[in-house]
Formats: sequence, C-alpha cells, structure tokens
Amino acid sequence: MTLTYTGAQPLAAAEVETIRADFPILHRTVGDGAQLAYLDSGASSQRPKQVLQAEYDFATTSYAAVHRGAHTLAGEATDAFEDAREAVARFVGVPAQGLIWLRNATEGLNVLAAALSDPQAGRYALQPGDEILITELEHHANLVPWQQAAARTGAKLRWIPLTDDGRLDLANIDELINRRTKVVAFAHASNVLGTVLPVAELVAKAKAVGALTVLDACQSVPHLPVNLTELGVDAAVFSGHKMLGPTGIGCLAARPELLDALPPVLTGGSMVELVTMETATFREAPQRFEAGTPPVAQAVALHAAVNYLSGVGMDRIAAREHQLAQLMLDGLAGVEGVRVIGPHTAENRTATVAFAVEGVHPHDVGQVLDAAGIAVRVGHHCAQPVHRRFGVNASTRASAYLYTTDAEVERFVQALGTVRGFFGRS
Amino acid sequence: MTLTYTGAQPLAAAEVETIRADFPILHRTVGDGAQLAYLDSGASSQRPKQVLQAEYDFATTSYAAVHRGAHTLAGEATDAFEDAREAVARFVGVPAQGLIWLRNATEGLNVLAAALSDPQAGRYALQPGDEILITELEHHANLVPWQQAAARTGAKLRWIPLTDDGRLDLANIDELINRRTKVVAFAHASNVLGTVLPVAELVAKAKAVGALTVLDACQSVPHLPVNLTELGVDAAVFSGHKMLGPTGIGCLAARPELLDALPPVLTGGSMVELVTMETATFREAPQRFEAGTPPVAQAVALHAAVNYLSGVGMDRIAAREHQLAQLMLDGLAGVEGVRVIGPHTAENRTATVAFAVEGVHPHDVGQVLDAAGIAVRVGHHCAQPVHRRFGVNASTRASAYLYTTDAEVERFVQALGTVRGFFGRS
Amino acid sequence: MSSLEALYQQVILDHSKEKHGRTDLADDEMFDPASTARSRQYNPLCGDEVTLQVTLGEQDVREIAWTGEGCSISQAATSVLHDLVVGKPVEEARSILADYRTMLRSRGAGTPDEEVLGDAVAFAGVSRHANRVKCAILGWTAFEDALLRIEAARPTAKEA
Amino acid sequence: MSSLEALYQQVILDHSKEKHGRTDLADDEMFDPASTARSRQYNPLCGDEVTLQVTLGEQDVREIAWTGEGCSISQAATSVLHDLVVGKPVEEARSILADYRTMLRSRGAGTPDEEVLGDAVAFAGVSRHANRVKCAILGWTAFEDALLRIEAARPTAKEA
Ligand SMILES: Cc1ncc(COP(=O)(O)O)c(C=O)c1O
Ligand SMILES: Cc1ncc(COP(=O)(O)O)c(C=O)c1O
Repeated sequence: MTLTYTGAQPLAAAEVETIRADFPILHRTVGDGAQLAYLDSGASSQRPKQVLQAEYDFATTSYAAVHRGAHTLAGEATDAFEDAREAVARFVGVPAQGLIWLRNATEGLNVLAAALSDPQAGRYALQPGDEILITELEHHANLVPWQQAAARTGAKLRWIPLTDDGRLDLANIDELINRRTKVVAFAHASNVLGTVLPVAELVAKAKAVGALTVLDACQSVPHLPVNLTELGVDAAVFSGHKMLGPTGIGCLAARPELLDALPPVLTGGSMVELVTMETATFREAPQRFEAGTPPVAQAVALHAAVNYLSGVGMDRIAAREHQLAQLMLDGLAGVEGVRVIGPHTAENRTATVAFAVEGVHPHDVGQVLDAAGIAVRVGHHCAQPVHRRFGVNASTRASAYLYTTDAEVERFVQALGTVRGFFGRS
Repeated sequence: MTLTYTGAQPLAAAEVETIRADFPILHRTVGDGAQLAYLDSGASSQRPKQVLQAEYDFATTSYAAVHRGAHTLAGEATDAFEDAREAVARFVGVPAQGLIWLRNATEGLNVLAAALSDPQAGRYALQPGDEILITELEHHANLVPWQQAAARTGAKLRWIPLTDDGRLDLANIDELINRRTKVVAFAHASNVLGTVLPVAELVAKAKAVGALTVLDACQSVPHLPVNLTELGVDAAVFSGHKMLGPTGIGCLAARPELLDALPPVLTGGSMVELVTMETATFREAPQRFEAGTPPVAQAVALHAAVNYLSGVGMDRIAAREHQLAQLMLDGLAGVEGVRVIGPHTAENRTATVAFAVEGVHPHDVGQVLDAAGIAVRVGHHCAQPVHRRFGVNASTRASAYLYTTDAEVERFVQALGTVRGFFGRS
Repeated sequence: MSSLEALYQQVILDHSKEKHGRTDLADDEMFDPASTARSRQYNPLCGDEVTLQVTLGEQDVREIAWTGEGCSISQAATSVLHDLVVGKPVEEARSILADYRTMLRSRGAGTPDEEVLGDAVAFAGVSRHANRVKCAILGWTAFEDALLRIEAARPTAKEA
Repeated sequence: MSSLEALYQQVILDHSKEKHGRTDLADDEMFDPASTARSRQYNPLCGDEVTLQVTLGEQDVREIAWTGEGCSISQAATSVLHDLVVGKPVEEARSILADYRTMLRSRGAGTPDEEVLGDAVAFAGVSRHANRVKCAILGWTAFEDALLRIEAARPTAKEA
C-alpha cells in the first residue's frame, strides 16, 4: 500500500507561516524565555483562532439546548449542531446518520465493545469461543475495552505481533484472522511508533471471514485524508482535540445498519422514544447512542476545525507531514545514543516519532528539551505493551502537525544533542 | 424543611442589569425584531463573557493534554485542570478526589447505575430482590439507567408517587424505603414541576435502612446553595451547561470511599495502572472513572462559571429566583385557561414553571411566545411519566435564572395572554 | 404579514379546528389488508401521534380516517391531506406527497406549485421552522406508510 | 542559574549516577517482619518504580536497600534518602520525611531547613514542577510504607 498523499504538493514554508499566525499559543515563550516549539500534537493539537471564534460566535448569538425547542435559538442551535454532524461526517466519508458525538474516542471504543458484549446485539453479540483480534501496538483505549469485552463474554482476545521495525508482523495473519474472529480492531496509525497500518489488507481478510472491523482513527483522521467508506471499515473512532478541535468531543462513525442492530449503552434523555416508569423504547441511531445533552458547542467548533483542515487540504497536510517525518528521522539518526522506536523510514509513517536516549530517562530528556522550549511527550503514551515489546518502560515522543516548521524540528534535534552531555552520559 | 436562601437579600434590579451586561446573547433580537427574553435556562443556561474569556485565554496560552507531560504547557494545563476540580468540588462541598469529570450528568447516572450492576461492586452490587427507589417526577436520565440496572440485576424498580400539587406523596414512604432498598435516587429539584424535594428526610430514611442515596442535582446546583456533604448524599450529578458553563462537561460527585469500592465503567487511557496485552489494573478514583482525554477546556470554563456564581452569591441568586418564581406563579394565575403543573406556591420551589394552556398544544404556545421573543421550552422535557401523571403528553415550561428580569416575566405573561385568542380558543 | 401569521395561515388555523377526516378508530376493526391499512406515527420530541387509516379503490384513494394528538400544525396538515387526496388516483396522491415533502424541506426557498398542492401550500411557511417540519409531516408519513403496507399486501404483477 | 540547573542541582546529578543503597533485591529473601519490610511503589504516569527494603534496629533505621527503574530525580531522591536516614532514630527519619513532603508541595514557596533536610534541599527546585513531584517522592513513599508495615508487624505497647 502506498498512501494517497504522495502525489500532493507539501505546504510551503510561507504557507506554514500563514497557518501559524492563526494559532496564538504557538507564539508564546516558556521557562527562561525560550520560544515554544510545540511537538506534542500527537497528544493534543492546538486550536486556531477560527475554531475559537466559531465557538465564541455560537455562544454569543445562537446557543440553546438542541432538538427539543420551539424557540428561535433552539432552532438555530439545532441547525448548527446538525450541520456540524454533516460536515464532520463528510470529512471522513460517512453519512451523517452514521456519526455519533461522544466525549472522546475512548468512549467510542467503549460503546462498541460494550454493545457487542450485550446479548441484545443479536448476530453481532460476542460469544464464548469467538475471537477479538487487535494488534500489539494499540493505545490502551483500543485494548482495555476489548479485554473487558472478552472477560464479560468468554471471547478470546488475540493480537497481531510486531516486527522489530515496528510494523505489523503478518506472518501468521491467516491463522490470526479465522472463522472464529468476530472483531478486528486496530489503529490506523500508531500513536507511538508512527506506523500506518495496512488497512485495506486487514479489512479484506476480516471481510473474508465475516468479522467486523473497527478502526482507531485517532492518529490518522487529523493527519491523512481518510475516507472511512472507501476503507470499508464497519466502525471507526477519532477525537476532536487531536484535529484542531476542542476537548470534550469524540466521534464514533459506523455503518448505519450496524448501529441500528446494536443496543444503546448509555441511556437517558434524547435517546428514548416512549418512556413509562417501567419501560423505555429507544430511538434510531445516531440519537440512540447520544444520551443526555450532547457536546453542542464542541460540535460547532469541530465543524470549524474540519473546515480549516479542508481549507488547507488534507492531502497537502499529509504531504507536508511526510516531509517532517523524514526530517525528524534524518535528524535523530544523527544524534548519538538515540534509538528510534518504530519504522526508520518515512514510508507509511506519520510524523510522530518515539525514541530512547541511551542512559537517560525519558522524563529527564523531556525536561531538558522543555528548558529549550521544546514540548515533547514522555512516558508510555497510553501504550504500555508496545513499549514492553521494545524493551523500555517509557519513551520520548515528538509529534508534528501542519503548523510545525523545519526550524522547530532542527531546534529539537539540536537540543536533543545536548541531553546526554547534561547528564554526563557522553 | 425551609430553604437556606430565605434569609439572603435577593439581587436588586440594578444588579441583574449588571449581570446581563456579561451575557452578549441576551441582547439579541429574534424573528421580526422582538427582543429576546430567554426563559429556557432549565434546559441550558447561557455563558457570560468571563466564562468564554477563560476558555479562550486557556486555549491561547496554556493548553495541552493533561497529566502525562513533562513540558511547561502540559504542567500549566494540568494545574488549571486540577484547580478546576478543586474549585468545582468546593462549590458543591465535596473533596476534590470525589469529583469526576464526565460528558454530562446523564453519563454520571449511567456510570453509577452500571457500576452498581456489576458484581465487582461487592457489597454495593445490586442483587435479585433488592429494590431501587426513585420518584415519579424524575428526568429520563434518572429513570432509564435504573430500569436498565434493574433488568440486568433482577433488582426491582419502585417509585415515590406524587400529590396533585406536584410534591412527593410520602404517605407510604416507610414501606417504600425498606430493608430491601439498596439505592434511593431522586432529583433535588424537578426540571418540570420546579418542586424542591425533601432531601434531608429522604436521606435520613435511606440511611436508616443502609441504602445508598443518589441525588440528581442538575436543577439545584445552578440555582441554590448546595453542599452535598451537608446533605449527606452518597453521590450526586450535575451538568456544566446548566450553570453558566459549557456543554461537554458533567460531574459525578461521590464519597471517595464509595468510588474506591466501585469498578470502572469505561476503560482506556489515563485510568489504568499496569497494562499487559492480557490484563489491566486500574487507578484510584477520580482517575479510575475518567477514561481517555478529559474535558480539559470545559473544566477550566466551568471553574470560571462557579467563580462567577460564587461572586454573585448562590444564596442571593436563590433568593432572587424565589422572587421570580412568585412573580411567574402570580402572573400565570391571572391568565385564563392556563393551568400550572406543579406546586402553585413558591415555597420549596424553583423558578421553573410548567403549564398547560387549555385547547392549545404546547408547540403552538411556544411558537406564539417565540414570535414575541420569548424563548420557552415545549414538549415533555425528558420526563414523560410526570406528564402522564398530570394527564398531558407535553407542556410549556418557562425557567428563569440570575439574569432574568421582572420585565421579561411580565412580557412572558402578557404574551401568553394572547395565545388562546390567536388560535380562536377564547 | 408577521412571521407568525406566515406560519399560521388562516387555512391552517381553520383546519386545526375542523379536522376533516378525524374520527375514532376502533382498535379491533377488521379490514382487508389488500385495500385498507393503518399506520401510527409518533414524534418522540413532543409525544405527538397520528394514527391514520387509508382505504384504496382500484386506482384511487377511497377513504382516509385518522385520529391522534398533536399541535395545530400536525392536526391541520393531516386534515388538509384528507381533503387533498381522497378521491384522487393513487399515483397523483403519491406525487402530491413528494411535492409536499420537497416544499417542507426547502427551508423557505422553493415556490410550491398551488396547482398540485392546493391548500397544502399554506404549509410553505413551516419550512422556515426546522423544528416544526416534523409536525407538518407526521400525518403524511402515516399516509405514505399505509400505502406501502397495502402495496405489500396486494398480489404483485409478477405474482399475478 | 537557569531553571534547568535549578532543577537538576549538582547533588541530584551526582546521586543519579552513584545511587547509594541501590542493590539487587532477591525475590525470595526471608526476613523478620518485625524489623524488616519492603514496599514497591509505582508511578502509573511513566511506569517508573522503586522497591525499597528497610531494616530497623531498636530505635534506629539500620539499613536501606532499594532497586527500580526511574528518572534521575527519582533515583537521586532515593539515593539521598538512603544517606539521610540510615543510622538516624526512626522518629527523626519520620520528621525528615514530613519536612521533605512539605518542601515538595510548596510550589517553590517555602524555605527548606537544611539542618533537617541536608542534601535533600537540592530537591526544592522540583516543587516548581508539579509533574516531577511524584518522581521525587516515589522512593520516600516506599520508605514510609515500609515503616508502616514494620509497625503493623511489631507487637504494640498495648498487646505487649
Ligand atoms: C433534573 C435533570 N436531570 C438530568 C438532566 C440531564 O442533564 P444532561 O442532559 O446535561 O445530562 C437534566 C437536564 O436535562 C435535568 O434537568
Ligand atoms: C491511537 C489512539 N487511540 C486512542 C486515543 C484516545 O483518544 P482520547 O483520549 O481522545 O479518547 C488516542 C489519544 O490519546 C490515540 O492516540
């Protein structure tokens, strides 16, 4: 598989500067006055003025509770909310009624795992002897809910192992995806290794045995052009805060027919039809999965975020990040004592690069970089198993986005070069 | 029970005007140019500039993913996030480690109901033959999750009926709260009737039989001074968007010892300790219940909201709303063909008033009011059973808040007086 | 004309009082599924409902009877539906239905064809109020659903 | 002094290399619970951990041995702890522990008492970095926990 973005023109340096002007926070200094270089977008991205403005405008002109009102504000708010649903759904290539607003991507995976653990899911319900297949590089969000589903239903959790290069080891894939496999759940891109997974191949094999496919698209939707319908997955999740949107909103996108077959997980207002003291009937998807007041303001802001991304062009963002990945890999290759954890080449890889510094703990690495203004993440990045696979407890991770400059990557590499000396390790 | 607010000085008209200046949206017009009178705060309140500004400032200066970072922004964001937890916890009188951020209040009730349905809840776990007691006036959020818990565990759902005046009918309370009762879950204030429930009495009776108490404080925390520890409830929920805060955040407050005994409901990042491919151990509360990226920006905004409310003074807000309730009840009593659904006196009552207009459907009532700029809610307000109890499918509901003026209430009453004529019903 | 008057045209106010075709529908009535069907439609947002019974002749809509609770818009819309389609060829009724839907979804933009829609053009103003579109369509959806049921119960050309 | 140097004082850098008291702790070692105990502390945020074993004499801290993975702050803090409390009366060790905690929680505000804290004052700078406080306290928490275990295993005054 080669990625669709290879053809597009990367953002030019001047365009990146124009983009940066939209992000006030990128211009601040930290610590003793060092200019911030924000290389932590893999954890959470920053919001441009356009997104903040959209939320402000909505709050000061049209906000009200949605769906249940006869008054003007309620109507305007409902329109804005449902327009957002259409726009975000279009952004990832699914119909609006297949897009559910939740708290974050984690909740989306929990909802799926819980619904599939419920006997009311009918033919989709997990049974003893069934198999759930994940991979060894998953974020805890795409691991622990499936552990719980397996424990609850008697299904067995299995996983695709990794090569030393941080790619999927597909040697035994035809044994791993077999007639017992009911769910194949995997990240589109790893939040640690940066690896982009072979979605088409996994989907084809899952389809061949009638298994559902669940894509953790948290690290792909913000960075690559993603069309979930074309990818052919049955369900996918992603989070607003990683794609220029606010916290407090995540999306579960799924084939409407699948949603219609699944029981609700959270219950309450707005998702019911007829309620008596003894019983309740439930509405159709997406409402059935949206109990209580939804993240209205956050949906409106996320709408502005996808408009921003589309305005720049996801293909061009992907092409630019491909450049950045190359720049980071090249830079790190030149720093003594640094070992990249994950693919050493930029092919099928995002601009998220985790690494170990010989003799220096990631916390200390991060601290020295922070003093130079460089914000990276340290720890296990909610993916302990993949760290264990590569023989470490934790790592340092730099992750770029559309607003990252070459100069920032260079400053990062340069500062990293001072780390071992600071701790007397060279 | 008399309410604590009766002593405080109500907000004066000039103070209300000063407050209104902080809410840009209140100054808009709707439809053919009518000045907005927002009487739908019971569904969702508006946000003052201070709250919007706090979120904007946070997003443009200190935002990053919380808890997992070594860099400056992550540290600042974590501090802001945890400061918010302390402030909101203090606002409702609980320790910070007893406050969990969720999507909305509905999620809080679902988490409780699901955790208590899990055998891992140990001595708190619901068993066949146990009883869950609610009331006939509950919002669907405090009804349907308990129906589900009952169906899952074999426990029995019972409820306290209502008097014709919209108060709890406590005639059989000593039979309803009995040795089999394991959970007593009830609204502090009804979102339809406006009734304030006798919390102290219910808590005392529940304690006497060793039952847990769960308070749906959605309609009290925004409007009355509430100290959950003094009230003695074991758990409570409330939503940010009803108390000048944003959508996308709700709180579950509970005794830390109870939280420690309950299993997590959603799993994923940030709530785990040690994770292998096969197993996971979980962190302590509150983290155990906060899977994935939390509503960071919304918590910071909610902090600003409780600061705003505290600045005005919850006792004075309550005293003012007591006035407004009286004004609304007096006004409605003078409109022919209008029947208030709920208490006809302002004692132990909030300024949320639902009513029926003879011969005119609530949708039509709401539409005529909207044309006059008056925003009220119509429908069943996510509480079908209480409407059925009073012989209607739906009602019209006006609900006031600290920014409501006497003049708005008067305009509302005046416009309501034209409704029956418009439809040829008088 | 105020926007309120634009929404509540006199035709609507009149029909909301008169309610043509509104009757009691006995629960246990027996009928031939190849010519008669009922549909109950429910609006979960407000609890409104309409139960509507259609009887078709060979080619035409012979009878419509309905009952239910609802706002003036939904009651009037069902009453107008009754007057518009009873006696019309089924195919024509279907095309009225299609036009009506298009009008309601126009968000105030389209110019409805009074030749086709007759009194139903009075509901054009509803299209500006997204939250009322459901009210105006409730009875019409019941009509459409009942037609489908009859169709399903009739021997098809192929089978015949 | 840059803020980085304020955090990583020379004392810390030295101890993070020397690691006093660090050793291998055999899993199956037998010991008398009334005088020796172990505690393992884990930081779920970064996966760091310390296992620390304390042996008390009649009144004093006789021995501390520890192992574990962690950053320079956590390793140095445990090393400094070793030097500070071994040989001291248990009561004094406790008060050092209390002062150390207070210092770390001061958010850079307090002025730690070098008389009591000795080399541990080097960690004052950590209090400005909320996210590193956990690192600096990890080994000390293990020490405190182990003390409690020994206490629990000893016959109390009442029982005796
Ligand atoms: C009494 C009551 N309980 C629960 C809720 C549900 O709150 P949310 O929709 O924010 O979850 C509401 C508000 O709609 C309410 O008024
Ligand atoms: C690959 C992946 N999956 C899932 C998540 C969880 O996202 P959230 O915390 O927004 O629920 C993340 C981000 O932390 C991620 O990178």
